[in-house]
Amino acid sequence: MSAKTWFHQWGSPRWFFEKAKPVSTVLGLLSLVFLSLGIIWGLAFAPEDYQQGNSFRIMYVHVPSALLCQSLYLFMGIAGFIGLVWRMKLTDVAISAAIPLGMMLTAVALITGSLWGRPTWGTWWEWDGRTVSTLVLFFLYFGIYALRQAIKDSSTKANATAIIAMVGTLNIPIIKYSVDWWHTLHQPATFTITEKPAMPSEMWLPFLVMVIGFYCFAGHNVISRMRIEILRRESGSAWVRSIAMSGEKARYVF
Amino acid sequence: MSLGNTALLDENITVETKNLLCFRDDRCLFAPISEEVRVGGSLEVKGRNGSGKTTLLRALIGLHRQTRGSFSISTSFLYQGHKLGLDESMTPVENLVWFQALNGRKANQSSAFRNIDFVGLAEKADTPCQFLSAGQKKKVSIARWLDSEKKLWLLDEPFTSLDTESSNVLVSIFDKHLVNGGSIVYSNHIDAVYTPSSEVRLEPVELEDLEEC
Amino acid sequence: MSLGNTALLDENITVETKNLLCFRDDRCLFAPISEEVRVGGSLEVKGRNGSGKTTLLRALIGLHRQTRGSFSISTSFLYQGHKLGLDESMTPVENLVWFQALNGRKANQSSAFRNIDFVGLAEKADTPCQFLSAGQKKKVSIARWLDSEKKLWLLDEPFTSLDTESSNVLVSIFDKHLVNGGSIVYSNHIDAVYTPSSEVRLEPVELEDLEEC
Amino acid sequence: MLVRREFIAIARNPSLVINPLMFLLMAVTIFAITLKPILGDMGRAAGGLIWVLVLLSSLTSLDSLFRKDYDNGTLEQLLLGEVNPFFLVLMKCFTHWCSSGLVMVIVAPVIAMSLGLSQDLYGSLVLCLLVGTPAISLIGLVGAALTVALGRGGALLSLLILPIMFPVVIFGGGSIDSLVMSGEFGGGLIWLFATSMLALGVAPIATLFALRLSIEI
Amino acid sequence: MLVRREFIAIARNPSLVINPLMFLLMAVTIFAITLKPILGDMGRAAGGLIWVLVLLSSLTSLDSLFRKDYDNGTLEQLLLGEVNPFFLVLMKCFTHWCSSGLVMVIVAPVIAMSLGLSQDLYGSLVLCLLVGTPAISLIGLVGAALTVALGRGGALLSLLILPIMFPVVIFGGGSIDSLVMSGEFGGGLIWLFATSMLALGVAPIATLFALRLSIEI
Amino acid sequence: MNVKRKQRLQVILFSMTALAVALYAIFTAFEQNMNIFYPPHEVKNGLAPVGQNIRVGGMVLDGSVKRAKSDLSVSFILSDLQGNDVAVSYSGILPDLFREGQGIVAEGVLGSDGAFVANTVLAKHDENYMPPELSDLAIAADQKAVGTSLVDKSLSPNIFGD
Ligand code: HEM
Ligand SMILES: Nc1ncnc2c1ncn2[C@@H]1O[C@H](COP(=O)(O)OP(=O)(O)OP(=O)(O)O)[C@@H](O)[C@H]1O
Ligand SMILES: Nc1ncnc2c1ncn2[C@@H]1O[C@H](COP(=O)(O)OP(=O)(O)OP(=O)(O)O)[C@@H](O)[C@H]1O
Ligand SMILES: [Mg+2]
Ligand SMILES: [Mg+2]
Repeated sequence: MSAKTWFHQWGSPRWFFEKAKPVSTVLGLLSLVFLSLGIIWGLAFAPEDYQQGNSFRIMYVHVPSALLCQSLYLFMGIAGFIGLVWRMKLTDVAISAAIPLGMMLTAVALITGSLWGRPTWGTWWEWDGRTVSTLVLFFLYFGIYALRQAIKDSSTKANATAIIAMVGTLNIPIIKYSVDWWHTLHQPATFTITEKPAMPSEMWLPFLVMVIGFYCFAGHNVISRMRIEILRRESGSAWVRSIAMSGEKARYVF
Repeated sequence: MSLGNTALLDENITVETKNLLCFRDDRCLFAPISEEVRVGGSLEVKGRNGSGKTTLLRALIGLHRQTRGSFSISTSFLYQGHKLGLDESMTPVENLVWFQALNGRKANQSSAFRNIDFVGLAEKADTPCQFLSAGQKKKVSIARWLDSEKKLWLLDEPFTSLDTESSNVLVSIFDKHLVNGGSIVYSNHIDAVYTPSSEVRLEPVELEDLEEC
Repeated sequence: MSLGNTALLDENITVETKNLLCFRDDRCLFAPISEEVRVGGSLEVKGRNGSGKTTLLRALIGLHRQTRGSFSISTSFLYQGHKLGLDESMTPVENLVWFQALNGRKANQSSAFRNIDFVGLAEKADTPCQFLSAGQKKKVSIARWLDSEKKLWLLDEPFTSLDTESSNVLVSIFDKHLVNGGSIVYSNHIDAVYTPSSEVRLEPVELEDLEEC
Repeated sequence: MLVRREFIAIARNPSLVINPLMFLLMAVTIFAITLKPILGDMGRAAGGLIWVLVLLSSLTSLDSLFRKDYDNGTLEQLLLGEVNPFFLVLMKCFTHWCSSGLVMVIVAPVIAMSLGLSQDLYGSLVLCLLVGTPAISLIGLVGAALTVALGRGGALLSLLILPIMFPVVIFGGGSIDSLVMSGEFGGGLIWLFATSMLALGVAPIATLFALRLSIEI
Repeated sequence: MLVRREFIAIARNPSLVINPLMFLLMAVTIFAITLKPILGDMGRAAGGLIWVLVLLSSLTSLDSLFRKDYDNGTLEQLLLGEVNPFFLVLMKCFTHWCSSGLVMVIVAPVIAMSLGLSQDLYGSLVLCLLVGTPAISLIGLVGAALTVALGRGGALLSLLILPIMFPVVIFGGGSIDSLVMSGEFGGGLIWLFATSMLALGVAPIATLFALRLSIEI
Repeated sequence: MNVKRKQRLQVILFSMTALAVALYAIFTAFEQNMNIFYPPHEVKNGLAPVGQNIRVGGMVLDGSVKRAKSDLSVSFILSDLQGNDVAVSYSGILPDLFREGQGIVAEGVLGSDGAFVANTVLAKHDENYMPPELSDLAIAADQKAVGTSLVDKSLSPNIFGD
């Protein structure tokens, strides 16, 4: 297959709808395995922290959701860029699937962070660099969400979202830097790609499992909701109608 | 400047559509349109309210993208929609001068005044547009076309709210533009106000017909 | 409700003007108007763009005060100017219901829908007005008059931007209103779209004539 | 019906309330993050901040309040209708207040919390806002009507109107401030109330006058 | 000529400039009154305050920036004209900046005085504002263009752009702060400049896109 | 056709120039130190401004915490465990995690005598996690490194998230 035709496939919702089904299933199963393994391991078997005791276990939810909500925004920005430049319908479907999940995960990061902040920092909320940039991320998500609510026409909606998501994505590193400049309370990175984590393996292994589980879950969630969205948008087209007629709706969708 | 999704072969054709369809919210507005407008020709777009005249004109200049079929425009054009595009706080002369500047010409007060005089608004030339009557505002927008170098005019209901005398002035403006090698596509409801060289009626389309095209 | 600067003697007369003059910036717009409209009668106001039709209508309902001469209105009235007075973010039905409430009637969704259906907009009844075409918006404003209890209608260019079919619907609406004991004063540019029981042409007035009155 | 219409609009479209709410939260965040490192305990800044935000959120919507109705001809219909236009003006004022003052009243506890205000003060804070914010909407309405009516001249007149808001904002800020300091309003609250009532007596009539002017031009 | 039109428009509708200006002055007064007693010398707070106020006051005029042009059809003509619409967007941005950023630059010394900033800093303060405020107008333009066709109030607009404007306020406030503390900008000024340039590179294109979107609805 | 292309070229040139300038500015900016955060050795060496609100971060030196009997005042020594100490006094409620050997950030004013009067004390968990039984060993072995890492990392912001 030439590069061009390969690229063109992505313009076809139907192609995606069919090809993505097994991917979504596999991701779903993987996330189930990883998440349950990680939760049990992290909550029951990983040792306590020498300072924080059990409260550090919040990390197993807090950090993956904080990582993921940023990744999802980045994902939206990239999808928006592709959508604007190559005028692809699929990218907006992807964005529309990513927004609620991203917003929810940002909220989870904020809430678990502030739950964690109570025992460690002695306060629910602190105007710290990382907390503020997460809060701003939440505002960014909400802005896009509100914009989409306000627009009726679907192609306008797609383009408007893409524009603001792109501008927002460019801004994220600057937001992070600007707040870090002023406020540093949140701990520095425990996990970096270049160095070995500053925590023993009994602690970080379950954590790694959780992170992978979260990413698999996000992949599964985004893809399956994309597929449903495709069905909704293409409901007038022949191929969707034929699925609806065939009486095999369930098999196709799930 | 050229617009559209196909190239034109014949130099004399300024607008051409082939089986053009326009959609709004996935609804096809009218049966396929295949028309061509030649240099010196005019096309009247007719149809009921909501039949898609405005949409068609906007599709031709690229302001409405949900189309199927092919169309192309080969020259520079001027578009005047339902909204007149006048700044109400500025006078007619100021509006004209601004329009000249916008279209890359040197601002020229005296030609602006001449055009305003031509449509019969000389005495209102320095009154802010918000103090003009409905028809007078329309005339200001007409005055803007007069010394335009654009070859193709796309006008949405140019005759509404004009009185009979002004309609006749507009007809003479049309004729002059066509004689000078221009062409015009315009929508219209009022009968017998102008005789175009061709006309097209936008007819609603049934769902079954839609499947074919 | 009654308006104007003299009382009316004859019960059957709904609008009466005697040597009415309207001024804008101390300039007299038209030669004195002396007309009367009776129950069941209609008056068409004609005249060039800027001759003062809109001003005359607004003077009659007290929205333009620089007048000379006398005029009076003896019944409740409804006015529709160039601007339609629709809330673009609301649907036609919502606009109608709002208009009902504004005029002291009970909100009635079903009659609102019926009126919208009558002017042929049933399928757009729940689309926000900003997504309607120019003529469709006009039709929404027409639908608002339908179940109004106002006896006298003062309409500024009701026929502009309507297609032929809709114009005919409007004509039938006019006729029905007149038969029901209403009366109508309206301005118009388009020839032969409706035959009023009387008409008046606003003629520009010379400076010398102005001195007299 | 006319008032209900406004509420139906809000119910059907919750973003009408949620968006201003989020906006306020965001403004507070910006404020907190810029001033926190300097002020340390920000409770004292609360009074000023809250009233500046009220002022801002009412100014942003003020300009378009009558402009849209004027441009599309709704204003004519409003003033020619059967319903007493005076009440329509009151209603307009009420809806404007709902989208600025009321939203602020709702967010005030959150703001207070994030600025570290003590919890017992929330009630008084809300009371203070409830009493004072109507004056801002009322006075603002006059300015908006004048600008619509008189164009350029109106803008200059609203230059005169805006300073009339001054006392409100200052009493308002002052009373929250003394609330934070001493737990009591001092005389601020009664002054706020007096201003609101004064505005209620004068502003709607003035607005009505200005609106009639605007459609008679 | 095209630029002149914008200034004619401002001259004929001075409320475009007056409202933000009045807002600024009122806001400063209220802050001065409520914060003065606590801080004594408010110099430290000046940086944050000035930037928060610039941001908020430019919001007041942003909503109506394209609204009028959109409603009366001028926007269509602008985008269809011969002049590169990109430059028209830049021009719009310039006039918006003139009516918010520039006004702020002019008023800044007055504000600085009332907040008790030392006089030698005025020059640097003005420089800092000159470098940073364009970013606010540029980013604001994107939001204004995106929301012009939606007929929603200013809340949606602010919701969209405030989080994006965050860094400007922080860098801006920070650099005035370090100016007050140490008489030097630290890296703040260069960061402000970088943000403005980044905005200049991205925002006009985004605005142009958004405007086209708006008239294609 | 030509017009459109020319316009597009203008747009791209303009924006690219702006972006290039922005990039250059960002690289320049990275060279500047803009923190109001000072590690103990800078305070010690007189690099931190006197009489202004700054932050000092470090470890609470073991055995240095002295609490007043009557009120909430407390004083302790903030150190980078490399011989640079700052005496801190504070009055107020300390965070739960405040303990000797813990990393904290204190916000306040440096007096001309070199004493730091804090108005806020924030406990700062460092990036090291370990089970309790390991911690005794690790602290003994690693305390030096831990102290410096805390200080250094908070000094060098990393825009791409750490
Ligand atoms: C509301 C408060 C909080 C918010 C919004 C928040 C936000 C975040 C974010 C956005 C990240 C991801 C950073 C990245 O990009 O890698 C993160 C990571 C992390 N957070 Fe929080 N946080 C909060 C409170 C806390 C607290 C109280 C603790 C415990 C002391 C904590 C411990 C961590 C840890 C261990 C990581 C992983 C660091 C890494 O290796 O990257 N967080 N947090
Ligand atoms: N608000 C105003 N202020 C001052 N003069 C005005 C105003 N509106 C209209 N005029 C002037 O008054 C005259 C009459 O205007 P009017 O709107 O009554 O005309 P009209 O007969 O309705 O015209 P049209 O057919 O164009 O609607 C015109 O010369 C116009 O320029
Ligand atoms: N912005 C819009 N969004 C969605 N639908 C629209 C929009 N504008 C118009 N429509 C719908 O598209 C159809 C065609 O509208 P259009 O404005 O092209 O009609 P038209 O022929 O110009 O009518 P008129 O004679 O009334 O001007 C109408 O049914 C209308 O309701
Ligand atoms: Mg039309
Ligand atoms: Mg008229």
